[in-house]
Amino acid sequence: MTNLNMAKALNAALRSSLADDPKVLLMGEDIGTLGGVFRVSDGLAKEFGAHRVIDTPISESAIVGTAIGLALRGYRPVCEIQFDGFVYPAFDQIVAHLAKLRGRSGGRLRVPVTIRIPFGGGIKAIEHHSESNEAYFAHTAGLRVVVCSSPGSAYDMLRAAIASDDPVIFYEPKRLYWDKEEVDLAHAPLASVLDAAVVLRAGTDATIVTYGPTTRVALAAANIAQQEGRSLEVIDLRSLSPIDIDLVNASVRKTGRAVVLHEAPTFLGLGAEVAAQISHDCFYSLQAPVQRVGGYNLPYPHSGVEDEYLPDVDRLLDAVDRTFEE
Amino acid sequence: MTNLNMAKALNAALRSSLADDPKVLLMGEDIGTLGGVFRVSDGLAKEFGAHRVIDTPISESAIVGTAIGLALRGYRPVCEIQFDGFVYPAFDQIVAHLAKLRGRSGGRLRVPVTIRIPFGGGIKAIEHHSESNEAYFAHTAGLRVVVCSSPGSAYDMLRAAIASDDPVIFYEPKRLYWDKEEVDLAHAPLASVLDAAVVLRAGTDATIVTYGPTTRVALAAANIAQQEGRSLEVIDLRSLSPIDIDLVNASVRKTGRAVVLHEAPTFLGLGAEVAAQISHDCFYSLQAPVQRVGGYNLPYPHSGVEDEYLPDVDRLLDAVDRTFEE
Amino acid sequence: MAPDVATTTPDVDAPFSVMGADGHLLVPDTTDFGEPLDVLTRRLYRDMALARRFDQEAFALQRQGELALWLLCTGQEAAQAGSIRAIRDTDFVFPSYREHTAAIARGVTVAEMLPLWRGTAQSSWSPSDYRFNIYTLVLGTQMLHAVGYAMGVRLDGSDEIVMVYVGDGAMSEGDSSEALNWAATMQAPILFMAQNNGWAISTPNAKQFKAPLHTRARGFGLDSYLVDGNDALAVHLTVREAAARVRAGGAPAFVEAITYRIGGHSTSDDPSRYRDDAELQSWIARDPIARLRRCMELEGLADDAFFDRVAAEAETLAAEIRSVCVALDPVPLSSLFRNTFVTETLALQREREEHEEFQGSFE
Amino acid sequence: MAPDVATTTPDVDAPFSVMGADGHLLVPDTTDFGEPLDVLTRRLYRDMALARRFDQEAFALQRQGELALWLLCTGQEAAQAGSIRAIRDTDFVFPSYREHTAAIARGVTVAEMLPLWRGTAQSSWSPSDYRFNIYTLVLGTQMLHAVGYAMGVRLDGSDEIVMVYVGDGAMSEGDSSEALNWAATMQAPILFMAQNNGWAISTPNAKQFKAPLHTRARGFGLDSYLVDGNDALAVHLTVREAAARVRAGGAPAFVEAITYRIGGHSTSDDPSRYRDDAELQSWIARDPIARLRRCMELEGLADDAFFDRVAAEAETLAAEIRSVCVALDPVPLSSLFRNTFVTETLALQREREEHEEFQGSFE
Ligand SMILES: Cc1ncc(C[n+]2csc(CCOP(=O)(O)OP(=O)(O)O)c2C)c(N)n1
Ligand SMILES: Cc1ncc(C[n+]2csc(CCOP(=O)(O)OP(=O)(O)O)c2C)c(N)n1
Ligand SMILES: [Mg+2]
Ligand SMILES: [Mg+2]
Repeated sequence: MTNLNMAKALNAALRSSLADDPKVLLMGEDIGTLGGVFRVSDGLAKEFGAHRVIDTPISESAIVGTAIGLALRGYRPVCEIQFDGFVYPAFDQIVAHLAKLRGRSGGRLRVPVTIRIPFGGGIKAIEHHSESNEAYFAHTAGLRVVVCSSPGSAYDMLRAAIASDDPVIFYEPKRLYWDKEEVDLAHAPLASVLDAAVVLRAGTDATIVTYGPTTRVALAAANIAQQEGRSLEVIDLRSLSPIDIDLVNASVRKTGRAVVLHEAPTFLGLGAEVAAQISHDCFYSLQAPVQRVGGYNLPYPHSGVEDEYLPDVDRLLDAVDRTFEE
Repeated sequence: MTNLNMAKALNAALRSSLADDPKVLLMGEDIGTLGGVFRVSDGLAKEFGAHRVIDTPISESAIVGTAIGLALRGYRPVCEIQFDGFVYPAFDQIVAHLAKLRGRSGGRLRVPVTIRIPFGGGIKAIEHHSESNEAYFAHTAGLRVVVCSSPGSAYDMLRAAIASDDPVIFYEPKRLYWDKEEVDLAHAPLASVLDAAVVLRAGTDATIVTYGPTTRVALAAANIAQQEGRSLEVIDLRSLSPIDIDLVNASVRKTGRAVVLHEAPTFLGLGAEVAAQISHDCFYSLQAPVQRVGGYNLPYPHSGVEDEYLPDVDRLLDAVDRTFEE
Repeated sequence: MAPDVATTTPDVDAPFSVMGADGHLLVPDTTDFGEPLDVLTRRLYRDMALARRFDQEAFALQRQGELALWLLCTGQEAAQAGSIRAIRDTDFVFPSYREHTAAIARGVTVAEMLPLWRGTAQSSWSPSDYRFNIYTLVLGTQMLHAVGYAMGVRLDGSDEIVMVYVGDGAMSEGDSSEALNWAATMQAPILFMAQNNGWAISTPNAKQFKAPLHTRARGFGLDSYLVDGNDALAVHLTVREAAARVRAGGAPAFVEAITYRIGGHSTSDDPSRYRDDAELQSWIARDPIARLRRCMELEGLADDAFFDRVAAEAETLAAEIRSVCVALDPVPLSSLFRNTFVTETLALQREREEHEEFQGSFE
Repeated sequence: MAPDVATTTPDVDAPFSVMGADGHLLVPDTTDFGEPLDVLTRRLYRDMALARRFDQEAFALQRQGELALWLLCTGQEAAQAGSIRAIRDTDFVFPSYREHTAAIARGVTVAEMLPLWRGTAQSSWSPSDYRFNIYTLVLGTQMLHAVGYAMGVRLDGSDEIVMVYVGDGAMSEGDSSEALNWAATMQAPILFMAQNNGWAISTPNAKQFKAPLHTRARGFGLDSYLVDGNDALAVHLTVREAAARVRAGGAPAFVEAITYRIGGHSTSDDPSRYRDDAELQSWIARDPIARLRRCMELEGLADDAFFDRVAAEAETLAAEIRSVCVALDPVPLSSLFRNTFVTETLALQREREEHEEFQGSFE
């Protein structure tokens, strides 16, 4: 076990993947010499060479488009999009090509491309640098979309994503980059970590379903609720497409109450799907309407008000309260 | 009143808008000399000149990007994206700029751009020509997203969209282009038609919430259900962002049952939001879980199986039945 | 003193030709075509004649409702045959969507070519079988896939090159420019084969760009060539030369072939709405197949028996096209559930089972 | 005979300069700068000196935690002052995000410039007040907005032109190429002002493109200019000439100014990870402000009193920056609800009211 922050755990996952499989390549803006703006690929260009850790021109569409071509040639590219708000120029290559190529080819082609996206707010960044756009990709058939939430999950999930033969959109919550934890770097890549949600904290009175940056918010809220005598179960979805609804349903059938929490705007955010599925599947177990807590339905604001914009412990607990009202 | 098919009604709306406001411009691929691949802009280049009905190079990002610039200069551009599947190259300009510019500018700038997108399946088209990607834009704060469903609604809504000072994504169901109806071309643009859902058929036993191409499916199903003694209320949402949830809720509180229907894949499709809102707001009125019927969670298939892929009367009625089971 | 100004001068290059309009050779007898001229011209002629017949039959099938759509390559056969035959069979090719001549030359079968257009599948051949990727309908995007593939070729230290087809209209997409820039910057062993057929649906070159395409490519640092696209031999010589330079480690190449889309954009298109009949007629007079045939006859490269044999082969192909086409059934929806991911997800499996059960309830 | 091949030759143009390294004029006395040289150089010097001081103060404020981020334009003042002062005040300008010198020259106030970087708003000036758009952080995208605006100018029959700033790295985005192509094809009255400062964060020109940027622009059909970007007078003459041609109905212009990003990418950047100190030092030696001052002194265009006055003015500005900055409060979230649409939607109104109520519950 090694004590690492999340950025370093991701770095370790990239290093292991590069070492294990000569077909793995990293591509992105400033990922080589600089090691990436968050230093996630720090040292890797030196270790594996500029031909495997490629500093690219500033063209997100080309990063993904050429990664597709490299994948067709037998490579396993891992692309970095520098910030969440800069993935949109690559949108066509992702949704019209990366997501569809396997189906379009009748299963003859595989495109094992991983796209890493540092995402979310809470780091006082300038505009376009704090977005939560996971719902776009989760709505896109043919993509796997996952979000890590700790150094350990980051290591295991990134290893699995790179080893996956399907395209994976891999979200890294920026505000968790500096969180530390003991990580077992001996783990081999395990496909199942890309599918399974995890109960981060067991509870009996209400279920909080969340992922990525807001797992911390949920855990903090659960602590406070505990002191007030309320036992919250916290589920980390990890995979946003597909979602591990069985685990979620089992929890909600037990607790009878659910709140879905994320940073993204609620309107057609992941919470809409989760709430719709829970409301459907647990219709006869729910004691109260499923609540959704998320960013407001606004473009991400200037950082001076982001603490008000982002769902926090207070807003989450308020929503939990609402499931007990009436 | 004039009897027109939907393509001609849209043509009339464009003509009226061009005639009324010299700042209105049309831009798109093949919209001028050819009149558009669906002939929606037929004759308008001749009538208003190539400087107002602009045949553009094939660059969707530039179509939207320059439209933004034209809007900043005081114009009111109406862009055509030739087919649903070709809007993705413009995604960045739409979600990062068009949607956000007003907010980013502190309300100082307005960008009255309308983006027309012929969309959806059912016309035996080749790949990338049958997509329902409305959820991407509906999830994007700062955009209005609307869908017409008949010649009359097409005329009124397109007029209102062009007159709106906000950006509007305007979806035109391709398979309805040739549907005819009496249209009142004397209607002045009315902003409220961009907000309000409409009850297409009143009923008492269950509510079908739908829009665009599947309104016909819903009405056909309601006819059949009627014969079986079941009265379905059919709501045409028309606006997908924002949604007129009050009208929907009023209906569901009355009927106690709801099915949301659209062509797009269900996972994070519009139905997720509508179902989540209904499940929340009508928690104590619902007799059964809200059902969702949509395209399967696959990339749109080859046309030989599209009839199986698209939700039809059978699948809808099956879902209605499920709301009566238990 | 005025500042240094570099005004763009209109490009005055004339496209490179090998045959005159009447088919006579404009180049010396000693020109190296890489193989005997009779062998080469016969191969090219056959490719082109078969493709033309394919087009005619597919067009007819569309009109009879057996195909949903067909995009003709009629008029562009020389640009395609001349190029695909000038690279090695082991060189990987990324077509756009109109490269039927090239596909046939690579051996893609009738049964593999028709499903996309009949709506029975989205693609049917395995790219690795022919080193020829499936068609791409989203304009310009295949340029980036091709550059990526070529980056892989270079990483592998292979002496393959990659060829990618693109149309004049598609060159306006941002992806196309990014591809040119990346190819040059990454030193990718790639040859861009642009078929400038004058039109992008109804949009003529003049509304698509101001400076010629080959000029643009040069501006990105590519080696750039302008060739008469209705002259199969000129295309062949140019691509051979360009491919050799790329293979030898030169800059990526961009070949602009000037040709014409005689057939209109697609079976859904009505080109009379936007183009002159006179223009069409002038290009019909420059038909690349007739031109090559005149050359072969003039130079004694083939006799009537050869042309008769090819004609007969084309008729056989036409019959095959028809019989194969009407027998094509759609790939079932259930296989899409299975093919969307390498391993079907639990969610899709459940959806598929529901779907199959629901479909089954009607049987 | 070999086919016609046009191999790209490396561009050997030297950037146009007006001043030598030591500041002496390289052009004849008779050169027409459009106004007396003392007037022009004093204006440019003042713009540049104020901008430099702005940068220093903002940098300090960031280090003290009063700004979240600052992107310095240090080193690029000549490219910006020389260009913004060479067009008319009525010409609309689209900046990228590092055009502080240009912004100051246009009159944007301190209170309007700082909020974006302090995080108290996303933009604060009204573009119409200064004919200077708000900053755009998504690379290359403003190029298309500018082309669209210029299309509007042309439709209006106005004799304005549009100028848009772009960096060397941003030129790799597909949008940038689409903008060049559209500008040429639409005959838009626009001048692209590219500041090639050698780096895009850690990425040097060599990893960004193969052929020089001005060559690329020429390939799209633009008139293209290469200028010494650390020579305010050379930039000024070049842009003046280019703007006049555009205004007269010429092709759109592309000016590539070779300069250097002395300050690093941003206050978050650590340029020592990727660039040589020797390179930095060589550019510090070519500081555009010192160079212009030497010229002014050599040519007797200003005396010490002038330089002292500007220095004093810069100090006043610095004090203002500090006091304005610390007093800036965030625009409240509630105004975002109101400003997302021209008329707040019912859904947003409800959400805002809930938000306000919830916030109120803590007060
Ligand atoms: C991104 C995108 N936008 C629009 C279209 C619609 N479309 C299909 S073909 C075509 C014209 C293409 O012209 P060109 O590249 O010259 O190829 P050609 O058809 O002449 O072979 C257009 C606009 C598309 N397929 N993809
Ligand atoms: C679409 C997009 N991708 C990536 C970024 C992140 N980014 C910000 S500045 C920058 C470098 C830009 O370099 P250049 O255009 O040369 O401008 P400079 O910073 O040198 O002035 C990058 C990669 C961005 N802002 N937008
Ligand atoms: Mg063409
Ligand atoms: Mg730069």
